[in-house]
Amino acid sequence: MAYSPIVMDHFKNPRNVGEILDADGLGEVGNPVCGDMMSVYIKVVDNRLEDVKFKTFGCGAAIAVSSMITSMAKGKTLEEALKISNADVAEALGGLPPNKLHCSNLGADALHSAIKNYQDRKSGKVKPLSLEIDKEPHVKGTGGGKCYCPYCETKVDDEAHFCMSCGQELPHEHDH
Amino acid sequence: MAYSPIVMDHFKNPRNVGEILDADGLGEVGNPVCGDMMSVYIKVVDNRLEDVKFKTFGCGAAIAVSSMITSMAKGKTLEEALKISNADVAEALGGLPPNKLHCSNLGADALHSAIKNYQDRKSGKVKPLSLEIDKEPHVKGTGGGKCYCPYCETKVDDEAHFCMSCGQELPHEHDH
Amino acid sequence: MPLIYLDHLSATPLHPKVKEAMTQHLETVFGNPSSDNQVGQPAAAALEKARAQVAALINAEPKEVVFTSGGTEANNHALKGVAIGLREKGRHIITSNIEHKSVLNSLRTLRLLDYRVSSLDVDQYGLVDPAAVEKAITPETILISVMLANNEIGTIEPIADIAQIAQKHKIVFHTDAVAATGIIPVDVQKLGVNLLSLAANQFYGPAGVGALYIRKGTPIWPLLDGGLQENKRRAGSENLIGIVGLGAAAEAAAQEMPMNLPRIKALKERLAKGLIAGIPEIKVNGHPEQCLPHLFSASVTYIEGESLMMLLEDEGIIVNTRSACASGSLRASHVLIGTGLDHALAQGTLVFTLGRDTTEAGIDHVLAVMPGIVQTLRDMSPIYKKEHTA
Amino acid sequence: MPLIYLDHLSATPLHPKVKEAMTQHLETVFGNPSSDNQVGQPAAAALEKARAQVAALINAEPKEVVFTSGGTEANNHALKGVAIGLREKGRHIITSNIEHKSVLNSLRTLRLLDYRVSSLDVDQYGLVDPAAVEKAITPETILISVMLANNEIGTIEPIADIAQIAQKHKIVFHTDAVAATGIIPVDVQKLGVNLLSLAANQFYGPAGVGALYIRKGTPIWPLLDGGLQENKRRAGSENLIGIVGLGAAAEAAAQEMPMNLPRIKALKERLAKGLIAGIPEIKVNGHPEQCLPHLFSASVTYIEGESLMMLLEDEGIIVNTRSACASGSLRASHVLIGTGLDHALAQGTLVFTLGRDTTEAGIDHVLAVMPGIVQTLRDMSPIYKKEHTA
Ligand SMILES: Cc1ncc(COP(=O)(O)O)c(C=O)c1O
Ligand SMILES: Cc1ncc(COP(=O)(O)O)c(C=O)c1O
Ligand code: FES
Ligand code: FES
Repeated sequence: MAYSPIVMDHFKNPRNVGEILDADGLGEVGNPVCGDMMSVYIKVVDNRLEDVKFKTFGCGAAIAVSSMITSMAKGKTLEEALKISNADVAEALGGLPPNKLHCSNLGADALHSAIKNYQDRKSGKVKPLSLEIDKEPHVKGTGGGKCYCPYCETKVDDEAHFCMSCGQELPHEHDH
Repeated sequence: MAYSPIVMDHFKNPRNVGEILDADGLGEVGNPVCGDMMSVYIKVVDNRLEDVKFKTFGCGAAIAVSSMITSMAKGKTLEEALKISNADVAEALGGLPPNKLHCSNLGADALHSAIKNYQDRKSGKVKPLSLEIDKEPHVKGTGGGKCYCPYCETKVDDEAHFCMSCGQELPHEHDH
Repeated sequence: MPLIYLDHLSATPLHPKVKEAMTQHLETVFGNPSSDNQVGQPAAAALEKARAQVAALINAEPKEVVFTSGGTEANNHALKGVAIGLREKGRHIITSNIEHKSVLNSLRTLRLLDYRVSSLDVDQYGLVDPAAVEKAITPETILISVMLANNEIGTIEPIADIAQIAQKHKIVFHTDAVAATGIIPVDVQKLGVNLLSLAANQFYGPAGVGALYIRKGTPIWPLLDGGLQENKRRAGSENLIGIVGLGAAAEAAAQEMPMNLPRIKALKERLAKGLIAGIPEIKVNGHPEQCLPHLFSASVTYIEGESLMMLLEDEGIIVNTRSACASGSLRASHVLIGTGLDHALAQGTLVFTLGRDTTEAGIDHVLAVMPGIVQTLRDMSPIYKKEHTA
Repeated sequence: MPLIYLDHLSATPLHPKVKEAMTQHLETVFGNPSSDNQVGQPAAAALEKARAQVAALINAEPKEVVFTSGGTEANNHALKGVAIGLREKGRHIITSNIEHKSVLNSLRTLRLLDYRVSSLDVDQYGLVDPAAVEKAITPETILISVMLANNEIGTIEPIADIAQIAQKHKIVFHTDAVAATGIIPVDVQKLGVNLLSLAANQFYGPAGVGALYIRKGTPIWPLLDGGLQENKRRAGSENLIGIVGLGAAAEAAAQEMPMNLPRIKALKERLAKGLIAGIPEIKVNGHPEQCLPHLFSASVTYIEGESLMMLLEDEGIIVNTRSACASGSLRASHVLIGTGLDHALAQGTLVFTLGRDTTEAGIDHVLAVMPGIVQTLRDMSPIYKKEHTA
């Protein structure tokens, strides 16, 4: 397995699995690239993440990322938590295989989305204390009308299944 | 080696190598396909081939064919000798590899050409007792304007290097 | 605990006879089969022996067997070779939606070169409808390619019927039999195909070695241009060590099939029944009867396949998943989507492929541990919760 | 009498280290490198080790090495891959008249697909003129392919010069280095090429295994379409046993080259001098200095090569001939004709390729017996007579 020992540990013994029924915020993101989903529940006390829990439908990396980011976020202030980046999570996990880096997006996006959901509730934008979803569709931006390799930004062939310039596989119906 | 033991024997110990300086007939053929040549000298007494000798520039099969056909022809009447076919020679040699069958053409053609040369000299068509060459160009007939596989006669591609129908390699600039 | 290896689709261990043949060849022969001398002779003999062994497995003439660097090359050769060979006749090709990537991506390249492709839908079991094939034929059609058995769901296609239609319309017909050859009886005469691809690593031979059956008279251009090897149909110095392995594997497969087939089929039934009984809400993929006897594919709802596969590996069980997450390309399997699965369900798909070394004890271990693992993952899944609270 | 094997061009015996690596791999590893589990892991490790070994031999990045089924596939891939990749940019390709058939016939196929090819003449030594290459460039030119060393006459082409021209005009440059790699130092950085083909069986590795060096950023389409192997550049299950052999051969070649090169070169000199002294009227082919150190090609007037080769074999000496009679296609060598030989002279061409097991005693045996054999055949030849009576 190309996963680091830290990833394997968090995958096999995931921390903070579950839901918080009376959560203050819920973030839920789905990754249309591979059909995975993550829900993050937060309990906020004094602007601090008192509790963080997750449920994840996804690969080993996605589960490890969920476990790691919830562990990292717990106890932090909202501002600190919002600063946790994808790269931080990947680094804390001892690295992720290149084709799994997008799974760390999933984690940070869900956490940030949960915090935003909490803030929106507080400001009255959405109903508080409901488990209604504040879903943020998680779609990679398109190249803007043309057909570009998302890795090296070379213009690519309409029918290309890899970028002839950097050799990277072009995900799905790549953007054009 | 794909050659039969008889071929190997005639190749390594060729019979009737040499020239007949006062030959009654000389046949000389060249195979434009692979740039080989064979000369057959005959001495005729009472309509019979009293002596037959050859010189050959060619592959092992060509040398074995020369040795075999001169051995077969020696002592035969001209009519009998003219009946010796390529297939007879190949058979007497215990078979030839498929891509060497054309070498047996070389042998029969040279012998028949020598006999014809003798007959032409007798009939005064060419000067007798000269070693001047009665060369018969040995060129395979063309398909007649179109592009055909010479093996199975399927119409073939202009640029084809093999026949797509029977899988045979098309010799040289094949005929079209 | 010995490994319980249930991923014979990805790789098979070499058959002892294959190992022996390859090792011996490697130790003793090095010549070039094209060299007409005492060094080339044993090489040429080994090459022709292997060709006869492969021909015997599929009931072909040895001359009709062309060695390739595997199933992918065989498929590329069949499709691109016929496309170029018949480019003057027409530029339309018919295939199905659930072919292997080596077929689909070859066709993608041909599209770039101005060929047109009709790709047929399959039913929920992955079956191609012969009538649909006939309907798709145009005067421009030069080639039909439909696989013999699908490598993800195991469905066996009605190849003989489709071949008959192709024959009627005088269209070249190719079948990708990589997943089937060496596992079930494959007879090119009964199938009536012009071209058939096979690969050694599906039946205990080495990877990266295969063959393309080319029926005499089939108009096909080489894929690898160059020298005169393989009766001028496939250039390049032969991978003789691998080819010797393919030959030995073909012979062993033919010999052992009557013995292996019923045993493996029974083990698969045991696995299927046990999993269906032990795990609620799983969907079996592929055709219930017209299916490879060693392959069982099922989609486990609410969870993702890679994590399931990894937890099974922790129990010493090696299986395959068709989850997008595990695919390298992060795309959902076109085969599963083709049979109508949605993306979430496709994500939870495992493929078990049994082999000659699979035991009842191994299957029972899977049945013992898998339900628990599934439950652990489901308890972690946001969709599981949602479905069950909704 | 032990065989005196002087046909290392057709096949090399496996290096003991190659044998060892392959046998061990064959005994122990069977996984699929793409499988992300404990069975696939050793396979993936073996694959990447071999990639690093090959990269080291030619001074490339491992990521730039793509394994193929030999030199033929590497050449086909380079030419057809760039042709398809850049088809929108242009359809003109430049090459030389003395390339290997795998290059020339690939280009023949591309002609069928509406590409245009300029094939450059060579001089009497087989050298391509870089200035002629530059002159042949048009705005439509997408690819230049000139071999590093010719496999029939040994001439080493001015690749670095041609690569510079290609670079200047922003044209992709490919070199077929099959005959050179593993024999002489080959450095893709110094050469400045985008693509380079090599094959294991030229340097004591297995036949049917090779690699294509693809410089990062080179626009090239796959030849074998399908799965995601080889960083998506070459689909198909890897011939791992063969690849392990290629890797071991690359490492051994790099290690032993400093030792082997001067020794073999000296033996070749001995052979060349001896034959020139012992046989009147023979013509040495190829460039007198810019030549492969292990290859000696000479045309013996008045006789044909296959018969000469066979009589040498009778003396335990294995050589190669470029005679049309022995070629399988019965065509004269395009390389020899390309350097200006007439058909009769081409017919008498022998190619000696020496190897790491070649000894002085072996060479001396050739020198002892060959003049007599030549005389026997000349005495049988109608042209010999004619020239000498005329
Ligand atoms: C110069 C050259 N290119 C290409 C090839 C083809 O290599 P392979 O036989 O490994 O396909 C050869 C083979 O001898 C060669 O000498
Ligand atoms: C149905 C099918 N076709 C083609 C292939 C490709 O074969 P290979 O990996 O030998 O190139 C596979 C490989 O699994 C397959 O299952
Ligand atoms: S969740 Fe799909 S790859 Fe990680
Ligand atoms: S003489 Fe040329 S092949 Fe026999």
